[in-house]
Amino acid sequence: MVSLLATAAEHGTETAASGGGAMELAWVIPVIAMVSAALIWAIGKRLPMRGAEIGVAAMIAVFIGGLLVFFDAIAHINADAEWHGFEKAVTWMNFGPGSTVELGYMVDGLAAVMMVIVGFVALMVHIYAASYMKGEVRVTHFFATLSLFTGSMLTVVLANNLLMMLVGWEGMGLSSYLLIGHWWEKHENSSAAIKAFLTTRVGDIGFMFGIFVLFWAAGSFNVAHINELAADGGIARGTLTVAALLLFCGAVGKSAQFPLHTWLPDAMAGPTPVSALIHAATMVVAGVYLVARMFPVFDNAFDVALDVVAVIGSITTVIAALLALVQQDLKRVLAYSTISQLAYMIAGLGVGAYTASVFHIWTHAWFKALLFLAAGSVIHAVHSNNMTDMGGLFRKMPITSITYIVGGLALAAFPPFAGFWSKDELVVGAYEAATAGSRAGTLTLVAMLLTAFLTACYVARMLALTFFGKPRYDPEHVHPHESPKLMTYPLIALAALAVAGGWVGIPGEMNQFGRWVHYGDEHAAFNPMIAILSTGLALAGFAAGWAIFRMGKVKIDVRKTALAPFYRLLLNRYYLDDIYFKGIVRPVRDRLSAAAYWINQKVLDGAVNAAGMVAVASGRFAYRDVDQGLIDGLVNNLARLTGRTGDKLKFWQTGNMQRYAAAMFLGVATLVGAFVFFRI
Amino acid sequence: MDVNLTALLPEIILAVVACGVMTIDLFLPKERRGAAFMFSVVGVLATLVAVLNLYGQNITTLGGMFVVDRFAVIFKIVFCVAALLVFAVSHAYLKEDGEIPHGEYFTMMMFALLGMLTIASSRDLIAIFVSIEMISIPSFVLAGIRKHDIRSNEAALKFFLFGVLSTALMLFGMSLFYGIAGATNLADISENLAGRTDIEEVSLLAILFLIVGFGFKVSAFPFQWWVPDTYEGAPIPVAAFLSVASKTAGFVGLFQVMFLALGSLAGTWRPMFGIIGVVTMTFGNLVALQQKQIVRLLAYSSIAQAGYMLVPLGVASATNTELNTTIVFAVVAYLLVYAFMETGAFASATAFSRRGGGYMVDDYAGMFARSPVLALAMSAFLLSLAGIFPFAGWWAKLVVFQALIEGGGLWLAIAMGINTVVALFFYSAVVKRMFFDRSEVTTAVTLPPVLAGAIGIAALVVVVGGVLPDLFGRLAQNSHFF
Amino acid sequence: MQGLVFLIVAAVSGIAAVRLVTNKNLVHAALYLVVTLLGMAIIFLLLTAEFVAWVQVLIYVGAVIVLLLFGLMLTRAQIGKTALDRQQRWVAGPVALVLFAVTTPVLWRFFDGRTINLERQTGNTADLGTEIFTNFVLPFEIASVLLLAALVGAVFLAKRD
Amino acid sequence: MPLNWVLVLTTFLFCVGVYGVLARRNAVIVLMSIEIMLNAVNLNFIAFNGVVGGERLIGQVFALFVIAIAAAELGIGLAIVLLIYRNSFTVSLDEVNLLRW
Amino acid sequence: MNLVDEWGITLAVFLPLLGALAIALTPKGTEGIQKLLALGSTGAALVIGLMVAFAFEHGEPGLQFEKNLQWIPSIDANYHVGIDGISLPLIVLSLLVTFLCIVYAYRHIPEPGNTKAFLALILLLETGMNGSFIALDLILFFVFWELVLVPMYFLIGIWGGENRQYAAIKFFLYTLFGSVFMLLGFLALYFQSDPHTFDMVRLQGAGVLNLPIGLANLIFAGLALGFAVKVPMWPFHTWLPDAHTQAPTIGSVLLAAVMLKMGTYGFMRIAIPILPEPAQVFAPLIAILAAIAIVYGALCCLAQTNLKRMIAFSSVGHMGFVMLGIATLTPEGFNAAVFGMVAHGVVTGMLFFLAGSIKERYHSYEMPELAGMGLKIPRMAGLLAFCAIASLGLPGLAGFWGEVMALLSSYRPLEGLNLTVFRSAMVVGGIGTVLTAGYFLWMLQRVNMGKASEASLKHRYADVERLEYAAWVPLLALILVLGLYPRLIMDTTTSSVTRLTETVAGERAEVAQAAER
Repeated sequence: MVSLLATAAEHGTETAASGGGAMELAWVIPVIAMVSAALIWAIGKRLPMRGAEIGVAAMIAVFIGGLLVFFDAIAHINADAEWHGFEKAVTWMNFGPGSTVELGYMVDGLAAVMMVIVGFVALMVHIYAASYMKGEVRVTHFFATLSLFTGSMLTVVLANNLLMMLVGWEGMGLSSYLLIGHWWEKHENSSAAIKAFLTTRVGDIGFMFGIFVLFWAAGSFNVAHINELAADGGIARGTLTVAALLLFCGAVGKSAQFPLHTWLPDAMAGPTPVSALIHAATMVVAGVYLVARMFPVFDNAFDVALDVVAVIGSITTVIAALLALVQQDLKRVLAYSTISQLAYMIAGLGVGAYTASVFHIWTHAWFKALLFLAAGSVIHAVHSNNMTDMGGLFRKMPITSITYIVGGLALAAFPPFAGFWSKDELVVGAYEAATAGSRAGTLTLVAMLLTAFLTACYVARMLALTFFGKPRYDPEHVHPHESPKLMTYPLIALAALAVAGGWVGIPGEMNQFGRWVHYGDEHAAFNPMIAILSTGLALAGFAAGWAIFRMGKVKIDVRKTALAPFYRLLLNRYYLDDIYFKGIVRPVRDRLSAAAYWINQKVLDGAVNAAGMVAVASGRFAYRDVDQGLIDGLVNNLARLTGRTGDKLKFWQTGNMQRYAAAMFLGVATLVGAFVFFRI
Repeated sequence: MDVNLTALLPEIILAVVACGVMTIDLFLPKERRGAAFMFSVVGVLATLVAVLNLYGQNITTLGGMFVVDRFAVIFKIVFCVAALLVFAVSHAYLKEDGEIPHGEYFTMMMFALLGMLTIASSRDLIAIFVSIEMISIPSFVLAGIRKHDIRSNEAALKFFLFGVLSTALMLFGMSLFYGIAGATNLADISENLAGRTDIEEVSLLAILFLIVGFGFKVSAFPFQWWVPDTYEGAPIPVAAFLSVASKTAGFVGLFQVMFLALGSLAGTWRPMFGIIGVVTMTFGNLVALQQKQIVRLLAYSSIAQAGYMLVPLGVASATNTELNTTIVFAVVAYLLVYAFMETGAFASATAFSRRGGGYMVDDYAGMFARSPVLALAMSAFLLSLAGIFPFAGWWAKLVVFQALIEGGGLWLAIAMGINTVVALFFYSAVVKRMFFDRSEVTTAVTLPPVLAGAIGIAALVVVVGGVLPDLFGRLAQNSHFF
Repeated sequence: MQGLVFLIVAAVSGIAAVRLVTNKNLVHAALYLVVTLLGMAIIFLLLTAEFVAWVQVLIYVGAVIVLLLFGLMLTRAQIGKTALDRQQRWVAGPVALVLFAVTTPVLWRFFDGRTINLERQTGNTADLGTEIFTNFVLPFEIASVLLLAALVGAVFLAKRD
Repeated sequence: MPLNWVLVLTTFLFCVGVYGVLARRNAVIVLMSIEIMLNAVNLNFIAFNGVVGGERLIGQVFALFVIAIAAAELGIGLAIVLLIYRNSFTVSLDEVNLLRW
Repeated sequence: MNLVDEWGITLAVFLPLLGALAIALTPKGTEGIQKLLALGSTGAALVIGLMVAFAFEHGEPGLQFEKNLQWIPSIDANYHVGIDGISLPLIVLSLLVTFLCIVYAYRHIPEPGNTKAFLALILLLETGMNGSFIALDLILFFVFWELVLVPMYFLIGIWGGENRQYAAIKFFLYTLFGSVFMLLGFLALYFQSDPHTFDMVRLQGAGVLNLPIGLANLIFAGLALGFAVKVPMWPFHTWLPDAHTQAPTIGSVLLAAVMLKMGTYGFMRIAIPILPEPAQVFAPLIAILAAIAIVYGALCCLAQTNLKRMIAFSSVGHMGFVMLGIATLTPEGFNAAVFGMVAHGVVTGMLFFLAGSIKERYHSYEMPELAGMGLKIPRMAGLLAFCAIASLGLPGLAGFWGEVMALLSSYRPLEGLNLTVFRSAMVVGGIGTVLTAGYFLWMLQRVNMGKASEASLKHRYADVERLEYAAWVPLLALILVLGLYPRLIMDTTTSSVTRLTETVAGERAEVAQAAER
């Protein structure tokens, strides 16, 4: 594999700005990951830690490499603001006159940032998993797939053309399928894996068609070339709109946006490190990265493109937040929270807050990975995912609890923590779009503020139910204890970042992030009024949540089942009623989230399952009725018909001579009739 | 009146040998009857040699009555070779059967052969009529040669009655043409008929009567009723002789009359042969699907094959001699290949019907395990009849298709295509039984040397002809006689 | 005058033929055949084909009829009446009628107004002889071998061994 | 004498012969009917000879050959009929239908 | 050396025939020698094939290694052979797959034994297949086309499954029915061509064939019918599932890997270059049928419980992509078709090998009975998963490029072709890929990951043996290499394919592509 790239490299085409230093070797990083995957598959089984060592070593190399590339890129950015990335490619193949596919990589601010995120989180997860997965079945297979995943993610991040990005994209899909279905002995796990793969695959089809439209419009798959053409009007705006919407399908599929979001909660069936790496920090973010990478296409299309992005983002963020409120399973809460935060970023892009949403990717990666890993250690201790079996763990697992609380506060966007800075900028972006008069902007602003409140609320609920209050697990079987050092160190590191990660983007003079990643003008100015408003909402939400779940005695499940038909009625009004905030009363709010969850399970999730059922049913119809019945039946009947006519004709041979002679004359008579008729 | 004896040499030799064998047979003691076979083989070989040295010459004697040209010589060769193969098959059959007298059997065969040699060269209605009778009468005797077997008698009676009736009808046709054209020499007839417009209606009627005679000989529909019963009743070598030699003679006669004499009336008889051809092949194939007895199956398949050979006549044209040449080339090529594959098939059927084998198609089950060589030969002939590549049949069918397409008979070609597919079904059914089914009977069927030789030669010709069809191609190349 | 004679003889032989075919008594049928054949001979004479007429009388009436009678005798056909089969008639009748109805008008239209010229000066047999042995030697030779074959065949089939 | 009269007669005799072959069950009668058909053909030849033959007597030669061959056929026919009679004691064509389908 | 240039491809085609004859002559008892002979002849043919592949100048679009001898002068059909970018990959595929089948056959002779006949028939089959890829004369092509039928008929009929005879005869009659119309087409071409010729190259010359459009369409329809039955295109496909389920393992591998390609190759070598205008008239229809085939094949797979029958229906789907590529009549489309053919050959060939080996162990193809294979024979299950994923078109493996290129090219077919038809076909094809992913993953779930049925629990099954590895490793490697380094095939095919488009659309295509670029 390496030799292939080496031979290809020497007659590669040098394009774009000059490179040098670490960036030159950026392509080595995904190769390391892929090679490590191969190595683990080959010899992993015989190693003491069953292949984990190779994985961790590779991840260390990847992270360091990522950092080097990052610093080199930053150096270039600092050198001249107008530097827009270094690119190197070699022709992978040409499949027609003038249509070539390149095998190349491109590094710019955005890519550098992503390299750091992926590198660091992957390293943390690998270390964490090394101990988490000890004693599990098929560990070698697990680590190999994990490395494969990291390789694919890095390919997507570094790809300089859309087709190579698609290759990485589907590579990620495959590894997520394998990882989710790691414990495939249980049927639900393998079904969840298939559901994840198929739902993302539906999105991928849209992405593929988007690539085709752009390829035929721009004549090549190269991202830089396409963005350039899009920017200076080389491609018609109509085509750009169609292409943008199609690309957005891919994003919706991969980043689990409404309506293709149903697979992410089920994907929690996989081991927690997988959820942490794939379903928090890296893969699900790929959709946002795609939109960011191809932003000129979105920007120069008709406004409807970005409006759709914004609207979808807003809807998803609200629904996901509501659903997170009502979950029993700790990991599902985090899953819905991830969907909600991703929707934040998508909505941010929709209203043009480019730097803010990329900055939110940055911060979200740290605290969400932290939350998942921490949740993993909690579950590992309590041997159950449900919060009903937890409670009062603060004293038992101090490090995990503290880091978890730090992550939670970051998620809820309280000031000093990372979450506050990025979410605040997003709200500012939305506010500016709203003030600029775009209807989607106002909707996004409203959704963001509501979600800020709801997020804080479910964070509070989560913390209350897990770490405080009476312990609800039965003591003989379960005696929670702090996780081993290999699991807690990553938690601490990530907690540090959850706190300090945001500072790199503090508005004002210290702001580096703006310079690293920007589209068009520098950075939205700090708006104190928005900051206060969002923090206030967060505080209110946290207080409400704490009040309800920590103090009051809440029986969550009873109401839901009894009043199901009423909820359905409520639901319909729910959609019609566009006064969103009016009269939020605790019972009403409970019922709304329950209804939302019910919709999600029956309508949306049901839809996906129904699609499966419909496919199988039509398959049976196509096979049994059309294929066997109609076409094959026709063929067999034809054969039987000839057989039967043969049978009848046979009996004309009666054996009596005079009948023959008479038959001869009759035959001649009919033939004469035929001749006269066919006067050919 | 010049009489060029060298032209008549083959016929003379054959007549002398036939009479010789007949008389010697009287004096031979019972057990040394094999001699008749030896003498007749030598006789036919001598005739064949005489014919071969006529190859390439072009002689017309007896006032245009008797002509030796490429067309006649090729068919004389075919007749002699076919006769030799049938002799080889009959030798084994007679030794097995024991009841049939060798002398009469081979004499009658040679008399019939004489009729065929003369019809190939005769260019006169009377000569054709007499030659046809010369073929028919010994065949009636041959069909009924197993005197004590009522099935053979019945076969002979049916064959006789149908034969005589169709000859009478043909004669009526010939008399009408004599009335219309005023001559019996084919060249004169075509001369008189050329350009006459008033004869449209009556010539249609006369042609109809004529077709009855040739239709009977060639086993075309609706004149083929006698074929299945006669082939089943008569001894298998006689059936082979009828299906190969006398059918080819029928075609030769048909060709001479239709192309030489009634060339200008092509417009009228073209549709007749088109329709007769299609109906014949369809009838033959459809009924063959249901046959359980191998000889009856081969009988219906030979009817279908006759259909394939009749169809090209359906695209003949009065004016375009180049098209007619292709048509004659196509049918002559088909006849050449047909002679070998049909004789081979009957020979294999004879071989298998002896001890250990059986007449029914089901008896063929698992034959490959018992006598692989015979099974391979039989499947070679059957697949060749079906027109599958490695065997000569594919080229023969291709050439006929070619003639049809060139003549514009698209619908005829499609009908023939569909028939080929239907035919493949019953040919492969027999092959399937031989190869795929397993049967409890495991005694191998022994092959006497002479019969094995005949089957071997036929199989060799069929396979080599399939791979390098040009052997037949060059022979049939300039066989036209325009 | 020849026309008149022809009509009379034609009518007689026509009726005799019909009687032959529909007659229950086989021997009577054979005798009716004799009448038809003789009628034919007379018509040949009318058409100045004397040699063929004599051959007709000699071979047909002489040899063929005797042969047929022997055939009847040997196959012990009931001298009396034999039941004429019913169902066959309903097929044979229409076929014969249709054939006749189709052929005669066609021939009549085509050969309308043609007359047979009956004045023949030269001797018929002499011309016939030269004709056969100059132009039609080949059929003659084949016919001879044919008769030989038929003879041998018939004897072989019929002899009781 | 007009040719048409002769033609009417020959066609009539021919059709009677055909009727005889198809209708009568006894094989010998069938042979007789065939003889009639052949005679009709002979008459046809003779008549056409008179009309178109000119001085050549091709028609009559043909008639002669027909007569000769008809005799030969009759011989063979009777031999086969005797054979059938001797083996299955019947001459009626209906009963002779062992070979069928 | 000039031996390869002069007689290379002829040797590659007729060596197996010699092998078959040699085997036929060996005495009954000597299986060992027979296997060696088979291995030797196919091996030698493969080596010569590879030498030809290396000696082949990849950039050059025209015909190479041509040979033209007189064969049947009376109907002036002559032995005219040659290869170009399109036929080279197919021949090498055929040689490789047959060689691996012989290796596999060393210890996997199907049930009624009789190795002699079995090996001889396989070699005969190989001759027919290879011959049809190099033939440049219509009659020679027809002859090789038919030569393939007889051995396959016997392979299915004698060594097949339960109702093998029904499947064998159905296969034979179906293909023969198609080939009759194809033959009529050839003959019509022969007579309509100005100097009557069966030669494909001359028929493509300008001015040789000037037919009224009605007749040209009719001829194209005839040819298309013949090839469609072989591809198989929907609705002429019903013989494929039966033939596959009943055929012995090696039979279905050869049938899927190589024989299906004769149909599509026929389109690209004969129908389209000789009759360009009708090709453009029929292109939308072919695209629609291809789209139907993709979705229809996927749907039928969903309804299957028999593993091998499912793989058979998946072939219908994959060949749908190939036909969609051909229907676009663009260089990208043809490239997609050729790559798709080779990829399908390698992947589905492997799938049938696996199905065969699984049957040998579990004695059944029914998926419920195979459940829990992941635990019992993990390595086999791993390979099945690998090939299934390759087959559903995962990027980085062989299956991906063929499908993606076909869909890509159907977005922008040749100038003047109806855009809506092709773009809707593209969308339907996209949906097809999702369904394909669906049924393969459901299959893996039921087979690899299901709960082992008690019947299979009792038995101890050997995992993949060394011999099976020997037969399979080249194919597995090829799946990976083709996925990662598609230039292996693309370089050879691109130039010839561009030339094919030029003949189809005249110079217009080139100008249009360049202008729009």
